[in-house]
Amino acid sequence: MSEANPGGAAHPAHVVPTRIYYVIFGILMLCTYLTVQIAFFDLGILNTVAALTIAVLKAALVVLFFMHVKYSTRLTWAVVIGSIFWLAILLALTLTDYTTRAWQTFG
Amino acid sequence: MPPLFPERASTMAYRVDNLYFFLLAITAFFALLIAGLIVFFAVRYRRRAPDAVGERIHGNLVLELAWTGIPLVIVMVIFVWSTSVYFAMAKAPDETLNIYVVGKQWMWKFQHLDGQREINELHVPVGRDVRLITTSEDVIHDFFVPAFRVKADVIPGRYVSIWFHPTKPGRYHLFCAEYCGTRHSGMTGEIVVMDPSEFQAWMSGGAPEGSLASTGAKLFADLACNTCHRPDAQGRGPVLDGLFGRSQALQSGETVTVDEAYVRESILNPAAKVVAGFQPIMPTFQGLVSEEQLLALVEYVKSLATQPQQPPTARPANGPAPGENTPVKK
Amino acid sequence: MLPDAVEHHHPALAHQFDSLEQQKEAATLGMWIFLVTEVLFFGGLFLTYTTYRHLYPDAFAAASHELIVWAGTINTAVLITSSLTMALAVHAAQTGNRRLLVLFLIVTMILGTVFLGIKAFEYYSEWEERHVPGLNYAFDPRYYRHAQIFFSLYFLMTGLHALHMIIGLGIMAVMLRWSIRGTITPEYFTPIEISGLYWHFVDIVWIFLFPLLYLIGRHAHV
Amino acid sequence: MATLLSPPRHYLNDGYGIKSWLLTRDHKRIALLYLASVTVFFFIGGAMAVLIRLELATPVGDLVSDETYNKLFTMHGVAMIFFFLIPAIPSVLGNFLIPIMIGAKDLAFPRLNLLSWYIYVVGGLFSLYAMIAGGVDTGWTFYTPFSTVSSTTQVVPTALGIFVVGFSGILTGLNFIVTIHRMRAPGMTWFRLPLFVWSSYATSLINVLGTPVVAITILLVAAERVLHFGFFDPSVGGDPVLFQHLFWFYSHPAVYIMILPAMGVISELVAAGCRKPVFGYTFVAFASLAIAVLGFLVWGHHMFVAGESVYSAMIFSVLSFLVAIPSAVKVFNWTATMYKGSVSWETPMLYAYGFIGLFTIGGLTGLFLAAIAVDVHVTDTYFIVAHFHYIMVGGTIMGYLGGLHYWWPKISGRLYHEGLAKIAAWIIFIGFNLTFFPQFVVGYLGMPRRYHAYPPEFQVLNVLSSAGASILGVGYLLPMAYLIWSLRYGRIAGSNPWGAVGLEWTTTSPPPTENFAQTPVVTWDAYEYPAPVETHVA
Repeated sequence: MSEANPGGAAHPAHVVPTRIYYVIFGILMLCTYLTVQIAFFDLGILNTVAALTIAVLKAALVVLFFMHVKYSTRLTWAVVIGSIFWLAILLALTLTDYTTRAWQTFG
Repeated sequence: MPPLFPERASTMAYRVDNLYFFLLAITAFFALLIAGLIVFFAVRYRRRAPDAVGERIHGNLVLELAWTGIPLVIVMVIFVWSTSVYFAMAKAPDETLNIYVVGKQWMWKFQHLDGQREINELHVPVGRDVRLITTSEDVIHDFFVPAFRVKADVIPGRYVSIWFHPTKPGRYHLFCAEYCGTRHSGMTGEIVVMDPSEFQAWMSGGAPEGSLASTGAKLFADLACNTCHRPDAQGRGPVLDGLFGRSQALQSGETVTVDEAYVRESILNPAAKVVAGFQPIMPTFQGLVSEEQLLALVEYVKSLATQPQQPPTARPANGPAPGENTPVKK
Repeated sequence: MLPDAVEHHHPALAHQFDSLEQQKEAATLGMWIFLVTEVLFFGGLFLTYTTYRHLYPDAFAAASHELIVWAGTINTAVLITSSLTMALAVHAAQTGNRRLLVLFLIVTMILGTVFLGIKAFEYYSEWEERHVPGLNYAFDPRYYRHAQIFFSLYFLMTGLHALHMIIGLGIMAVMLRWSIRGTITPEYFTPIEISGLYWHFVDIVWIFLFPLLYLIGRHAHV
Repeated sequence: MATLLSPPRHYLNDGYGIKSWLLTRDHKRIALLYLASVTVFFFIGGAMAVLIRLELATPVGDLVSDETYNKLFTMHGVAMIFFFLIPAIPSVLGNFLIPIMIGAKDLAFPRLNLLSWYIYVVGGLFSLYAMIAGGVDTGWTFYTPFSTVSSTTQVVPTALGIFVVGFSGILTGLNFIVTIHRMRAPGMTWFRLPLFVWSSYATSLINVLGTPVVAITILLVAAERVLHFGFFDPSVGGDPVLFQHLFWFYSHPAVYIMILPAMGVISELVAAGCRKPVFGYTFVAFASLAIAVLGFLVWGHHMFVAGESVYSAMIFSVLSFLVAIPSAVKVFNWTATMYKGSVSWETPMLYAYGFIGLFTIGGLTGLFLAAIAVDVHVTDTYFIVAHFHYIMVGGTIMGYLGGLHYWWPKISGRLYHEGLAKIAAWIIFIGFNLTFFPQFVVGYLGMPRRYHAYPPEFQVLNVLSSAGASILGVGYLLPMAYLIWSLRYGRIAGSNPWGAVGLEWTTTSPPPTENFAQTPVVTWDAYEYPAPVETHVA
């Protein structure tokens, strides 16, 4: 945003109707209940997958609606996606070491 | 005149050095090219008038693509070459002379299978593949023999194996290359590479208390391991005879190959990988056995693997296992 | 927005900015970048958790079984509600409804305090059950040492999260004072929005902490 | 120059007394505060380096005990890396120049800027306390389980010092990113930004994304020493290699935090030295960003021998080769800029040409370390010490000194003595090469790092290196001398002594507190020589 527009009609900060907040709140509470119930069934690896998917969904809702990222500038999107990407680098590349440590070498 | 290049005393040394010379050539070429161009341009286009201005050249796409593409190709060539050499380094050959190494704050302890123990000095025969199974008693050390171009961190709580094939008899420096405390620079030693005949003579000097596996057998009895691990499968623990090297199904459904690391982990942390069909009732021996004793037990379990199947004979509950276990080279 | 003349020497406009709009976007971008550092700060702990859970799954399941799951669930609900009230506070600030703004800020702070209360209760009960490494740690001998890593991680992660919650409450107190004093107006509500971003971030960290710490051992037949 | 009725009002005489400095919010004054504190730590680290080189002149450890030697190289590492190399160029030159270069009155958050200096000072005090109270002997890498279980020295105070100074870097990075995004003058589009601003932006990205991870890692080390949690203690089941993953995730990008600002300075110096646009401006700009991003994917090459799995090592090796490409692109573009330029031999440009040559050697020896087979032999030897000193001393410090000389007229309004400066530059160049080139040779011979005593056959190369170190030490004292001398006796500098293009050369030297009489409107491209006439404000 190179041209600072002093005093001009700044683009109005988006006012989110409160109805949306309550809907999101409802979904989040539902997800919490869901993730706790699922945890009591023995689904093996699926338990972790389910818990993480629900957590990611809840986090996404909070970021998009409560933190207004849905109505924000592309720069804010870039910052959010950037932080997720860098966290993924840290986790993924380190796990390449731990998951392949048991593999036998060849050649 | 001081030496300017390290000795080459192992098969790997030649392959590493060839790659090193190739990299040296590339570095020399580009360094001289850039330095030469800078000096030439600085002299040829030196500023002659105080307000002289350079020609307005913004860039050239072809040049940019060239000096992105060419370095990319060069580095990929280096990558493929170095990874192939590395894979040869990483994979120990199957038939090796095994020696156990324990790094301890500021000394190296070596343990031959026939019972000889050495400190800060290791005798090995020339012309044979030697595999060192290393661990540390305290902090991270690093087993580094420049002449063999071999280096590996010695990590507490884990077995790391290093292998080399000495090609030239002589005495070579051994350094600890990972900072490990006050006398880190004193934690050095020597690898003595001898002719096979001399090596046999030196080995037959022998150790008083017999082979490592026999020490392990005594320890196996002293710690009453045999009350649960019995050869006749009536014990509460799995049968250890013929177990080493095989893949074993676990309680949690995975399978694991029984190697030195698995035996060590099952002694120190029995509940981690329980064998299928057995209860995790074995107590931990963490802190009760030293690293050397662990090596002896691991070697004993290995020696059981090549033991002909024992006919089930009634034995007093905690008597020593029958017969002397002669160590057989794996 | 304000006419040009008034805007230029609006009390809240810092000298280095040309307009309130530019100042608001700078402050928001600054907070988002700070949240990136927080994501990576907690990221180091999540990596430690992931690695050790990969290495010692059974010990982690056994240790997680000892945590009080209903306390964790209620805390999650409490934090999500506080996120709602925080969002409503930002909405109230935008629409200039000062009474509602003050009300929602107070409710948010109360919910935050309730969260810390439940957390304190949990810590006390874990201390009673002797699960605190370094103090009075004792556990089933089969997983004694690896469970110690789980409990250390549990106390470190939830402790760091609680510390961020306490800082959040401090920020909310300042926001409450500014709201009552009237510095927050529909033209200048950036501080409230930024505090909201921070609060929602602390809620998101808990959204991941809860399943990863509390729910991995529930069905276990250990 | 018009006769001056009253001395011109500028940021230096815009308030006197301790309070006007210690409570200033002017980015230029904060830059000078940083300049003073960063120089203090440079000479602390430098003194330890001289002691280390003196000790290593003899194979037997006879100057200091091994305990003291271990503390010397640890504190040399900590002081130089965390308190000089990482903050130096961004906090001194970046703080001073970025607002002026983009036409802003100040950084986005001036109070945060002053806070980050105070955080730096607090971090520094922690580390100084640790040095005085007995020192720390874990190496600047704090490898576990030595740092958490075995070491009995001041690990926790040093760890807290590094934890605190990390936040100074984070806040400065945050400030720069927001300023460059939100406060550019009208007409200053992204592709009209000076390349120093691009590289400072990339550095700030790394600062913001990497430093938090080392903060939590250092916190874990301190927590483990105090509370015995057992994260990295093998007897409890912890994995020491996990510490190395967490540590190097930050510490490799940290080496790009150290070199990228110097690259930005060199782009400015080469452009001004040759008075022509930098060859391939967009490629050099995006190379900075590429280094910042790729820099985060390569940390595993520090752990090839540390028990990392073979396949993970292979992945990190190929990524480490890729990260070399953007640096190569930058070097080729700098060299190409000199073609058909009006190449000046003034001191800052000498530092720039020295930088390009030495950085090429430093960068190419990095390829030896990315190649796993050669790295197995050379890691943890003096080959590595030589490699990173070629980048840190041959690169970052050369760039820092070049930048300091180039912008000194703008910072102080005075010109330094050109002859003395040239001599100092040559002494530093020669001393540097004599110190660190022999270390490549003794490194491949197998002399390990951090050794207090070494086999006699390495002595000749070590004596050469120690001789070089004494020349380098003298070389570094000279600039401090004649720069301070120039404050009093140097000739008055005009607003554009080098005839360069850039917003900082359009305002007076030293600039007024609000940088420009009125916010400039930028209509010209980045390095459009000859400098547009109207910018020559007398």
